[in-house]
Amino acid sequence: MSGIAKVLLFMVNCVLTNNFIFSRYLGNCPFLGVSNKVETATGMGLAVTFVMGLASLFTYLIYTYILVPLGLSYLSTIVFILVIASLVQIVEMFIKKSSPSLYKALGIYLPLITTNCAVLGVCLLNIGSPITIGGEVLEFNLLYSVLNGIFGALGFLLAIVLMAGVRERLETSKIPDCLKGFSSSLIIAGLMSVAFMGFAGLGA
Amino acid sequence: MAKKEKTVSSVFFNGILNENPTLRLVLGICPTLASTTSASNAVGMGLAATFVLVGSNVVISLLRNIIPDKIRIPAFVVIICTFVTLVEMLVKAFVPALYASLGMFIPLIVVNCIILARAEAFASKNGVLLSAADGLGMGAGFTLAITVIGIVRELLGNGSVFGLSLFGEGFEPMLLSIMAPGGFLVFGLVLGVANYFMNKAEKKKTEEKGVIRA
Amino acid sequence: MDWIPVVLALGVLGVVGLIFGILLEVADKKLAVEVDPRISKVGEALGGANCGACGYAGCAALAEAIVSGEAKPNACPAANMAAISEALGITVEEGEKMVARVICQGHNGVAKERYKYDGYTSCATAASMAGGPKECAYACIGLGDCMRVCSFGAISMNNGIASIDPNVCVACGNCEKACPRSAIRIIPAETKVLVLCRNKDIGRVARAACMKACIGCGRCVKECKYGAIAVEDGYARIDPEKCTRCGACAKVCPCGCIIDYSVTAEDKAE
Amino acid sequence: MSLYMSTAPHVRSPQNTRSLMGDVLIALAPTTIAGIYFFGVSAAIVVALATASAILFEYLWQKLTHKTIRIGDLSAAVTGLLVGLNLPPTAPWWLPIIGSGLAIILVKQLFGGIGDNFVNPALAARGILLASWPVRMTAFVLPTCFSGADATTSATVLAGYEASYMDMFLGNIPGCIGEVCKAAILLGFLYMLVRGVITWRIPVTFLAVVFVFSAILGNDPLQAILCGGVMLGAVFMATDYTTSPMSAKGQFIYAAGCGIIVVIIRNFCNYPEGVTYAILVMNIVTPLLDKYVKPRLYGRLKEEKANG
Amino acid sequence: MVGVTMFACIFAFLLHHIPHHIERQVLCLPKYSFKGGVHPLHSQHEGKLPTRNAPIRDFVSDSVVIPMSMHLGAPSKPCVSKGDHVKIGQLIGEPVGGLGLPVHASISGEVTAVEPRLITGAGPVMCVCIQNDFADEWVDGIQGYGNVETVDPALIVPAIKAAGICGMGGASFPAHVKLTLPEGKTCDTIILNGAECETFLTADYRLMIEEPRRVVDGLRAEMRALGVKRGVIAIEDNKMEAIESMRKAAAGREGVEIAVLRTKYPQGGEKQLIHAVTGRQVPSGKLPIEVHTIVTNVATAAAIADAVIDGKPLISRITTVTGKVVNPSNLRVRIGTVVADMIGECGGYSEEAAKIVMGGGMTGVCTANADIPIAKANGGIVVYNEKDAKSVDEEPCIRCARCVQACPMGLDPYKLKHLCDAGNLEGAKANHVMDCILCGCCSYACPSRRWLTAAFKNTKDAIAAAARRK
Repeated sequence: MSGIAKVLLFMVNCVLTNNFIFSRYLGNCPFLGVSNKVETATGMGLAVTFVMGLASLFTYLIYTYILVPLGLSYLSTIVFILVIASLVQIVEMFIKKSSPSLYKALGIYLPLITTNCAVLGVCLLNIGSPITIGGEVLEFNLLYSVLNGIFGALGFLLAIVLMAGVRERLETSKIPDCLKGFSSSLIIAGLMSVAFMGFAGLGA
Repeated sequence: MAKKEKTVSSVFFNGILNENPTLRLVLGICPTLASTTSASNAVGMGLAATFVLVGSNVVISLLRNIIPDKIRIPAFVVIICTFVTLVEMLVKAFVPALYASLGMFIPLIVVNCIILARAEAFASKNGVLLSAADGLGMGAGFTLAITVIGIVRELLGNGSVFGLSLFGEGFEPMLLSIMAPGGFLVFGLVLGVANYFMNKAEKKKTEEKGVIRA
Repeated sequence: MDWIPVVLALGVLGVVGLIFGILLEVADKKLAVEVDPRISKVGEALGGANCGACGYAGCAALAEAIVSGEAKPNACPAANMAAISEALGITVEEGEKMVARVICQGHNGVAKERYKYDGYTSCATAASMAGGPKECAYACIGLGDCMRVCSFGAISMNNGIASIDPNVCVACGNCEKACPRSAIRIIPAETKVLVLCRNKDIGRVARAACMKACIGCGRCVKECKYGAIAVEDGYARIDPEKCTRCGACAKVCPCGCIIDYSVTAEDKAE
Repeated sequence: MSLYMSTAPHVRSPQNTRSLMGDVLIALAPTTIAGIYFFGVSAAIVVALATASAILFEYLWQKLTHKTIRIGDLSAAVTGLLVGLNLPPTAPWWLPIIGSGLAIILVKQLFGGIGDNFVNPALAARGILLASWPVRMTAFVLPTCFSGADATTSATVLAGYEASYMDMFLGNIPGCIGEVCKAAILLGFLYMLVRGVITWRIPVTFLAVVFVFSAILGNDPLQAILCGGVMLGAVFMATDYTTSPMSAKGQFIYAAGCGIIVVIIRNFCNYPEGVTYAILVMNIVTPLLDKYVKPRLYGRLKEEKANG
Repeated sequence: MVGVTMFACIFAFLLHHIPHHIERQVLCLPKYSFKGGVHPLHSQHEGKLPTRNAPIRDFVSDSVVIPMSMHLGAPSKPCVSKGDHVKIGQLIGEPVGGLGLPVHASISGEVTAVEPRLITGAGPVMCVCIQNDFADEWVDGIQGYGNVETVDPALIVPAIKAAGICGMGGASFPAHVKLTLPEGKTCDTIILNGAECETFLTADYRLMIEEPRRVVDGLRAEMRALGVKRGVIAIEDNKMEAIESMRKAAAGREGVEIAVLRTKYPQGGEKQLIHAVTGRQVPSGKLPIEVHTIVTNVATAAAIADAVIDGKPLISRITTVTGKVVNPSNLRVRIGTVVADMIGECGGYSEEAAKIVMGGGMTGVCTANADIPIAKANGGIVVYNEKDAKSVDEEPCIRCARCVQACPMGLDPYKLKHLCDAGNLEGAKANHVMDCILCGCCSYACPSRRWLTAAFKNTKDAIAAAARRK
């Protein structure tokens, strides 16, 4: 299989099959919390995409070139969380300075990303066990780590925007009182997850 | 409303009932979903999280007057992370089966909102004993809630509870329950049932109040 | 014991911590945005129904306005005043407790029906059609426009007219605005004796339209020892300043349109 | 004289919810009869159980939650019948009951009842059943046609069973009760078109896209639309009012999306058939289509066009 | 195989999306139409069968009640008092304000009352009641210009104004205001609306068959007043007799043409008519003059012809009385004739009346009793029995999209309904509720019997009221 085909399959796999929300259980807090309006959901999704791409890059580099040579891989969690927290801060600062309009759109979501377990999750996945793509076992390298971050986040974006669409639509529905809020959102997520099961095996 | 005196037991039971982190505050959704494929996994995750909660609450409570206000969040994260790494090593060494099934969700306890939320909302403002009680209560509440969800999922998806088969050979388990969508659905339904009873209790309370007022 | 890994670990953590510490410190200095912590505290103390009665776009907007001094601290009738006082560090006078009252008793069967309204459930629509479904042009139409705008669930429809639970009502005034007949008034909760009719027609016409209409007979005026009642525009009005809530007028009203809330069940709970 | 007064219009279309659902039931009748003809009494039992339990669940829920009883609008019957038609004839008795329960309670009533479900109840139920009891849900048999012969287990056409186009069209192939007889489904489609229950847009676009896209990927395009549940899905499930887009443009996009996903799942994913999942996924996209793909407003043409 | 299918798909898609004017030229479809719409009572010939062959019959009642507010704009001021004797055509109400219109006595006799009365609106309206002396005396000084082709164009609009003519199709907009071009606007087409797409009504149909010359004269008067070269009389294709009659009458008249429209409701809606005939769309919130077009009703044109040729004010109109009456008819009645009298003239009720609608089934307004008068814009009276009158309770929306497909304005009625019910004026405005023409198509099509149109009217009124307050 050619390299490009493999990369493409990997991307599709990240977005649809191994979707962070629907099959990996990562990033559920913002997924359920910031999904009541399509516009805010899009903003959150884009902010997450940006941070996850960067976080994947930096944590992979730090892990491979600092922690592993020094035999300190058990420090990965603590170092990663520091990297992510600071990255979020720095990104916030950078965007604020370079593009105020973008900051207005994304800024309020950035602090929330620190506790988005999808970000830490993708960093941990990148140093974890290899995955199967197109029938071949694939070790994570720098490229795949960054792609995993970006396309995993795009999968998150897809999920949260779809969720926001459904929730906006259900705003006027007569959901029983005890199910309003998180409860119905979880059931919606469950049914969406059922639908996404159809993509099982895509790209594997 | 008059401020009630906080006692160790009131703080402890507050975590289990009124402010149950999973069923009332709906925090820490990811570990709840990921670890409830079986009742024993849920208990394992609950205990691990409780350990981190108590540990971090105690340390943060001790250090609450030393940590500068501005960098308190990063400081809390580092403290929590230390305990998480400790738990990770312990689980890996002593319960490798649990480590295998929970995988990266043990390191992900770091970003479990419950822990940071309690550090921020309680431990940084209260004494060591109360903070420990709060951590224990919250941890117990979390453990209880996810164990319930775990039991439901395991029962439906495997016909067993804590690995004990309940229904015998003829039972055909509903596999979906222990798959990804099942987590969302069962959690959602359990949450709905909990809300139903809580709403009912609250209504009763206000009605009683009304009677007293009359 | 091999000390090297421990030193290494501490070293790496220390260096990483230091780097990020410095970075964060710089970021903090350069990008200091003061967010007033009082805003969220005030926000929590407000009603939280986003009813919009204060004139601001939701509770969050009002909280900001209160903290900036743009709005009065007691602008929200549903707020916990004590909590706002605490947050702002001042004593906020709790405004006089107001309540919305339906000035009509024209239940089904009491008020005469002009026609059978059979369309869209909306008082405004019904009111625009041939003078409304009840003969009395001042009557509550009873199709629930007020109920639908109430963010607090204080209003229910009871046998053809609205009924407002004074214990739940926060007097936001949304119902008053929604009523096409102006049959809802926001009045002080302390005003207990009320003439529940605004029919300006002469007695004969009013009586024909509704059994509980004020016919302007003036018996209450004579009965009142304090001179608090006068008949103007065809119906009796009670001056709350002079009224002593003795309830004598309510007893003599031939049409039963004066109500003394201090003896009715719903307010007794207070 | 006391007259009624209401707001305009004073003329209402003869179609109401009950008549529309009744028409769908009539349109489903040939399919149901064909299914029972091919698979015998067991199929009849499955379909009857599913329909009856759906109506019962709806009634019980509305009774217990003190809501208006709406089983009279027949929507529960349609849902139940579709659940039944989407099961294999060998399904044990509890499968249709659980399926109808999930469809009515979990998917429909928990979100507020008719009109408020965001995915098709019958399909969501089938999706859940398929994931939960994969073996039961794919235990297909060859048609017996009341011949008295024992049912022979067989794979479906998509999983390798060889059949002629005519057999596929008439339904003489293994599969779910309702999906085998394409002739009956088309008859139902025709009936619904004539009665104005649905428009042609979704079914025709759906099938056309499956046909074309399969051909592009080198599959037999005719077989692609004649085998599996594509036809049943396109005519009866994708056209579900509540979960399909409102505007004509949105409906074209929705149906095309369904078709593409079906072919992708068939060719590249683990499942041999993907109609259920394809329609479910597009159901989820529908709110966004409704939000962003709207009919063109009158009076908002470009200036030059308006004047020309 | 693949090719054939693809071709079929593309063809079907094109067929659906071809702009209508190309459709007309390329596919040689002769009939003009618009997007959306419904076919109410299609199986019953739009409910027009009982009266479509009933010739116009004159009816003069014993008394009339003439409301001072029969037009859009401020009510006129009564200028007679109780006990006065009036003659036909005598001014009894003086115009007030820019959109004001004069009101004339429609019969001769004694004024029995000048008092406010409840009609169909929210509050009472000042009415002048006259008892007929059957002398049929016209007021002095009625003098017309004789011929619409020779009259000085500058005199036409003042004559229309003096005759008190307002739009007689239902909107009751003062005709002279419509025929006065605003500063900087031009007009190249005048469309006469003879579509009569509304259910039950046949008044315009009979007018076009029996008195086509008045209609064409009125159109010519309008065209000459504004110097417009093109006048189009637009008629639906289920009214072949009217089309033939109008063709004959229009033969040889300068610039007058007949356009055949597809039978569909609301083909006679002003905006839909303009789009169907000219392919132009009136921009949102603007008047038809923005696209150089003026639309008037055929009945209005006939009244204009009377005013210009004979100098007669508007004192009578043709009204269809149908539904549950013994003898459904098209009556030429004096303005102010009471509904009960008209129903009596048609033989009374054939079943117990449960609802009386002024106007047609889709847009008419209900009356609380039969004692209210016919106004200038009332084209019909429909009597319903209990079975047809009673509405069904609203059911939940099943999102069947019928309202979206039916809406001739391209709105999302299902969504607007939610917003309107919740009282969300801002949201409704953002979803273009102000573009709604209240045609009733969505409510007609809704299988859940939801009150869509009523909710939109309510919201439009509320938004307009809020704008006025500001």
